[in-house]
Amino acid sequence: MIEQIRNQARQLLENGEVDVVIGYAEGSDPSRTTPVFVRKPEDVDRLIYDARCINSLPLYLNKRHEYTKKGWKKTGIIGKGCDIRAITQLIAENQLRRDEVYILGVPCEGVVSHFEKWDGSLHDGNRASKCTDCDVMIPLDTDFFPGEKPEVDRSGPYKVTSPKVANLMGMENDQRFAFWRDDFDRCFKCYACREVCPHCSCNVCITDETTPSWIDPAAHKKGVFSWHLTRAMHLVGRCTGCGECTRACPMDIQVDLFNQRMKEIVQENYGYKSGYSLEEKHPLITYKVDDREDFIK
Amino acid sequence: MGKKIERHAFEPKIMAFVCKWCTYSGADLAGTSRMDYSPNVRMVRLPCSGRIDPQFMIKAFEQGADGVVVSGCHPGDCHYNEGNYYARRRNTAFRELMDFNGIDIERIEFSWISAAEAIKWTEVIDNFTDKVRELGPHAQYSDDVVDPYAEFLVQKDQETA
Amino acid sequence: MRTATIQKSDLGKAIDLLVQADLRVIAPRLQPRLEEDGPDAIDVLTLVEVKSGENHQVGEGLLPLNGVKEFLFAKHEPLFAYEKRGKKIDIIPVHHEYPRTVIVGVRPCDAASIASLNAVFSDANAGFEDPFFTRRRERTTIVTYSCTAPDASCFCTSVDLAPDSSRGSDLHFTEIGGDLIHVEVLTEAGEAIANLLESLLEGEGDQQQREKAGAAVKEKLTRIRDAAPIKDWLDNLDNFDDEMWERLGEKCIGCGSCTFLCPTCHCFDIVDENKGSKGYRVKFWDSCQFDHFTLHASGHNPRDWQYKRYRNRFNCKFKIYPEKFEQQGCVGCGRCIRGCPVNLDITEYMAEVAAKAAG
Amino acid sequence: MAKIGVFVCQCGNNIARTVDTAAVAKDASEQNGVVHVEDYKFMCSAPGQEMFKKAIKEKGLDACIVAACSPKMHEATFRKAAEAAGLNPFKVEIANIREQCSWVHDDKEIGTAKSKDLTHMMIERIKFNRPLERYVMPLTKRTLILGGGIAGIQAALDLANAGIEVHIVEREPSLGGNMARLSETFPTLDCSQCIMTPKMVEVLDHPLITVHAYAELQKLEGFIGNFRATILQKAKFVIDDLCTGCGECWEKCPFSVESEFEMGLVKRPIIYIPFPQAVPTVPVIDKTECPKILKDKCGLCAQVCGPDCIDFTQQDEIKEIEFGAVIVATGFQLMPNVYREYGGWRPPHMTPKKLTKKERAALPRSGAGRLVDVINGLEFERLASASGPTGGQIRRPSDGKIPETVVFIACVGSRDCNKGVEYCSKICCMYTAKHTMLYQHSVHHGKAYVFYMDIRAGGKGYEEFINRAQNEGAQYIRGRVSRLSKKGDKILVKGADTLTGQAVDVEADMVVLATAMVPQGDAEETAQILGIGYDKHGFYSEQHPKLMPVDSSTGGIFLAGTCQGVKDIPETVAQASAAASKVLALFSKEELQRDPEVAIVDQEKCMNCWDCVTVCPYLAIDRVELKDRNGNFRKWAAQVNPGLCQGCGLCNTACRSKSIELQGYTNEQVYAQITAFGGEFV
Repeated sequence: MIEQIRNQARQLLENGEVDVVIGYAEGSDPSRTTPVFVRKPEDVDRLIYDARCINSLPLYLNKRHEYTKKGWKKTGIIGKGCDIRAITQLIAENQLRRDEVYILGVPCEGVVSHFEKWDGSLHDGNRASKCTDCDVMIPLDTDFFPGEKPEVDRSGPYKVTSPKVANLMGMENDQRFAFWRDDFDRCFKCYACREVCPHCSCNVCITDETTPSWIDPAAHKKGVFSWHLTRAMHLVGRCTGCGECTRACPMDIQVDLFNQRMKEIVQENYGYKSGYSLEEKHPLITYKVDDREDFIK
Repeated sequence: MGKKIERHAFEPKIMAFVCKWCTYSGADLAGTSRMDYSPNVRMVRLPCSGRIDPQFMIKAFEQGADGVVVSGCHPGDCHYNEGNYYARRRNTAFRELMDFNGIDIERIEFSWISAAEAIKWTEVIDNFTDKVRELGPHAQYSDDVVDPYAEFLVQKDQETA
Repeated sequence: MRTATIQKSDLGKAIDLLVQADLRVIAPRLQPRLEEDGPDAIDVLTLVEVKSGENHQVGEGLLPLNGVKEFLFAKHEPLFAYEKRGKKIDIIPVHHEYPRTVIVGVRPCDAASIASLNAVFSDANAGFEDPFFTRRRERTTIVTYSCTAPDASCFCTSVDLAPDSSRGSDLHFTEIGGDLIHVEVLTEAGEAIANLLESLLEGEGDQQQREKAGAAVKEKLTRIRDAAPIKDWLDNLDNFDDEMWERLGEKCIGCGSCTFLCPTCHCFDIVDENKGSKGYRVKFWDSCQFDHFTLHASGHNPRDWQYKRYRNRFNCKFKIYPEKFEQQGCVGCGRCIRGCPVNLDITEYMAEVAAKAAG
Repeated sequence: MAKIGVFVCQCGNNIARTVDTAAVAKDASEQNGVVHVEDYKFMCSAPGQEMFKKAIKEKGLDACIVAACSPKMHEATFRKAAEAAGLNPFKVEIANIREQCSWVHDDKEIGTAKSKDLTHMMIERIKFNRPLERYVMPLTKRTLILGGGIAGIQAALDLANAGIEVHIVEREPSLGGNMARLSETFPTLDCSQCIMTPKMVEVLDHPLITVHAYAELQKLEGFIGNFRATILQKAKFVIDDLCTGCGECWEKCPFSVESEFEMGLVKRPIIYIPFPQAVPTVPVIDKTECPKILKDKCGLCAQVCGPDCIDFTQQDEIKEIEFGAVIVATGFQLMPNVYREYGGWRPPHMTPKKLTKKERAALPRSGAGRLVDVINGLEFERLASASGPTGGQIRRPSDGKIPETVVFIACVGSRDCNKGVEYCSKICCMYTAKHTMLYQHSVHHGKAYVFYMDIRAGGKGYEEFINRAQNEGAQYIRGRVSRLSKKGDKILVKGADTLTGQAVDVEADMVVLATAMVPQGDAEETAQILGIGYDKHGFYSEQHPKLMPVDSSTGGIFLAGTCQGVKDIPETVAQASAAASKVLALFSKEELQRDPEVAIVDQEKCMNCWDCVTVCPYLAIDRVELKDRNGNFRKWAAQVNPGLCQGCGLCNTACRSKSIELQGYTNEQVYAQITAFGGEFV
């Protein structure tokens, strides 16, 4: 499979159809992989693909990041199904044009949840929970796909696959608050969760604003809570569930649980799944007259 | 003019974000009709419930509010046609988010109050104040980490003493 | 000063003794992942305040996520409060507490980092003293615990340290086989702690055995780089625009994890948290990896690309630090390697520079 | 440093009774930035306002808080006073300590504490109030009216008589619209043509009205006061200025096609005027049918034309005209295709011809049959009209026989969730009653049956009219018709009388359906050209159902007549006049002043996700390209058109990067207000 991808990438680079191919390469130690920018046809052999390829590469297509400054006209990118959903969402949010990107889709069998858990193979103990009920293992929108692309039924609802979400919802309010308080105690506001997110595309993040400072910049309790609530709120209906925020968190706070819960809410109330359509607008900027209002007096 | 308001040991601080066309006018009508309601509420007048940003509510809680009221025109009555529909969606999401965070969503009250519903306004405020009074102070933001600000106030008192 | 031994099984009792002596005891705590939380959850090892020696994890695991940095150089620190009334502005000092603290189970790299921080915040040579840091440092005792099982990301030997270095420690524990721990008292503060533990200490430690144990662990390190030629290479200004900076650094996403995790990174920002006419001025951690770190008011940014920001970090560790403080800025703990979401590896830079320096 | 003045009003005893105003003023004077306080009995009185102005001038205040009654009462008063004293009016805020404090609380301690707090919040807020200037925009005092039916005509005459230049765009060759088709109108039975024609002529002769007949609106750009319309003038192949309307050409034209105006009941020539009273009386050539244009054969009309005004080389013409306001009066149609549901078939012509194979195939299948004599209301109007195909004699379409029995069916397609539309078509009860009368006036021995669901006759003289119809012999049967079928040369109407619970069969010579009124077939496309909202049926949405019934969702575009919802003629005329008066109000100033409390964009921060564009109910946000100094594309950004923005702030909330701000309610202002909250609660 990877040979076909490499050949296609080589061809694209030789034809000058793309300026660069973003993919995965072996990392600095055997359990890790690293994003790689392949610019020369002879370098395509560095490209690899296996269950260690966790990173969500569309991050590099986000305008906030620097690819546009490099003058790349067209970027080839190797994408797992979930990453391609992120690309779709980026295009839908006008952060990218479809003709600026050449998508090399890969058939995916799931990835490990953390590099540390890689023991040579992928199994239930280390497969990321986002992969357990994935309907885009055969990706949706690709320009190249090795082999035949089978038809997949993607009409099903979004399911929250992290057991932690259900576990938290089963708790009392206070316990849930205590859980988050303990986790957030560790937060030192490095904003890795923001930087690693393919959908955080603001030129100036709300938390970097000083007038007014909606989010206190210091890492005290108020500052941390309001940051995480705001981040989750800004991603309602937009998050495509790569889980990178949790993986990137240097203090191992599971911030993507918020996003998963919100995806569940959005699916339940508005039937919306992000990253499947270029046209559909996310649920906070649309409405139906008969939306849920059971909580309103 | 009515009852003498009974004061309790704990009086909740309630912040209200309201639309100027419906709820604010409804509250004005309560005044013109000399209705009596709980004095614990402070209002921020906004053009539309659709202008109410979740950020406002987060900040209000940080600022020591024990409860937050969000209110606008009834569906279909929005001065801007659709602002309250967006408000409804945004608040659905925000409440669920707060709930998942373990923050007590009983402390956020969302209501539709028209410019004619002065009685409803007084009822919403009175009932909500009672509810929050029963829930007690919103301590989730300051229970274990000392609020440096509160600390400084204490110190100031000592200085003056 | 003096040496002794202690039984490993007595560490819990040791912590209890310290707690009983009204000390704030910071020790590693492991929060193991729960099976029912699914495969995404992972074990979390952090340094936290403990109230008893029960189920202690001193000497267990490798490195806690947080270094000792945050106990000396707080994540956020209110400097003072203010209130504007009429035309007057009142400045009100904020009350800080500086409890006597002992941090137990610190790894040698973290302990060494304190020396680096000290150089910035309280070294007389620097001409400036951070009162918060200095007072905390004075009241904090570091009890180091030598490493037994370094992992693939550890590279302390490449920066003149070792799994059993004592730099920055007050009291040093090293496992010397069996249930026995070699105790080395290094400072007076360490002596004070040792006195508290007197009932658990026995005889004199065997220095040879300790060195042997240390050397054995050193063997296990796999990531070995040559840091010696780096400074000279960096001093050559031509290399400032070397192609390797962009090649290696272009994948960096500027998340700042490395700087926040780094036990020696010490940059901070100061803002006024303004609430109406009152508020307080607060100091908190910042990172050179953020684009607005060097953003000028004019809109110009001298470090306009992410790779330049990482170049700064590398220069800070291996050029600026040695120049200013005559010590290495990196302690080889490997946190930045483990924590990097895109596998940007500082040792790759080290290797590349060494290779370039060698021609 | 701000120089804020705080003016606490006692409102006689209204505020002072439960609020210690002196304490509030003293507390305010200690606040940061406050340099002047007043505590006065009646701030809104003339001396109070003088005091206010004097303080602004003498103390050089740059912002003022008036702690008094609701801003709804006196915000405008104090802002005006501030303006007179040289202070920007948007640097004045009201702290509402009467309606929301003194009047609702009894306890003086509580009232005072709350008033202090409300005043604090405003003091902090006003530090971030920016001085705003009203937007002044040019105003083109010319109105575009879309549609030349009764609504368009009425609005045009009202405006033109008030001295406003008007352009009417009508897509048919003549003005008149649907009303020109009607025979007589309820409830007075006056002749529609007789009241319509003089108005049409008046429009044509009015020096301030330009009629673009046989033209369509292609594009509308711009915003209130400054629209730019692109009008497509379809080629008439007849030179307007030369034509005398003598009629030689259309009388000589050897070809004919179905007449649209006559609902296909008769044919018309290919060079034609839609109906004899057409205004303007200039014929047009139907280029889709004319053999001269299609195949260069014939050309007879050009030969007979005296003034030589036929020009076969004429091309469609594009006109660009600027307008300040638009009135949309595009009218309605009757629900098409409803015949089929009732087994009817629309005849191509009065006299049935032999059907082609194709036409036969298009017929409804068995049972329903070819019920030529099932017609709709407008067709009946033509049959009853003195100027119609039968000269006012009611004859059925199939064989021209005078029908002895006519069944009228009400609610065809309306109030029908399954096959039609949910709403009540409102005018059908009345026109069906009128039809029974017209029929019985024409055919004295004829029998009229009406199948109805309910009679809805809410209007002046309407109920009386229904009674009159019933008294004149129309038999009303409450019930639905289940089936129409052919029986000999008659139509068997199977229905039910739900009042007696019996089945009713009527053998009718003709059936008239009271078909529902629906929007024009292209109503939605028109709405998109105009940029206005419409409901699920295609009726244009008014800005507010109660308070702004003639404003569309877009500023400067007004609605008149049935394009907005079902209406009868008086209502249509009333709305047309209302729309005209709205335009007059808009045009009463020399230039357009817009409230500055609109959104503005920080274009550098904007990350062009266009969420604001999606949520804006007024289409007030444009996507613009930013260029660098050399004119090269730099980035996209949103831009608010202050002419369209109504200041709702939805964009503000939708914007994650907070790069769009509603002036007057900025994030800074609200933030200051929130952070000032939290004083002592007694």
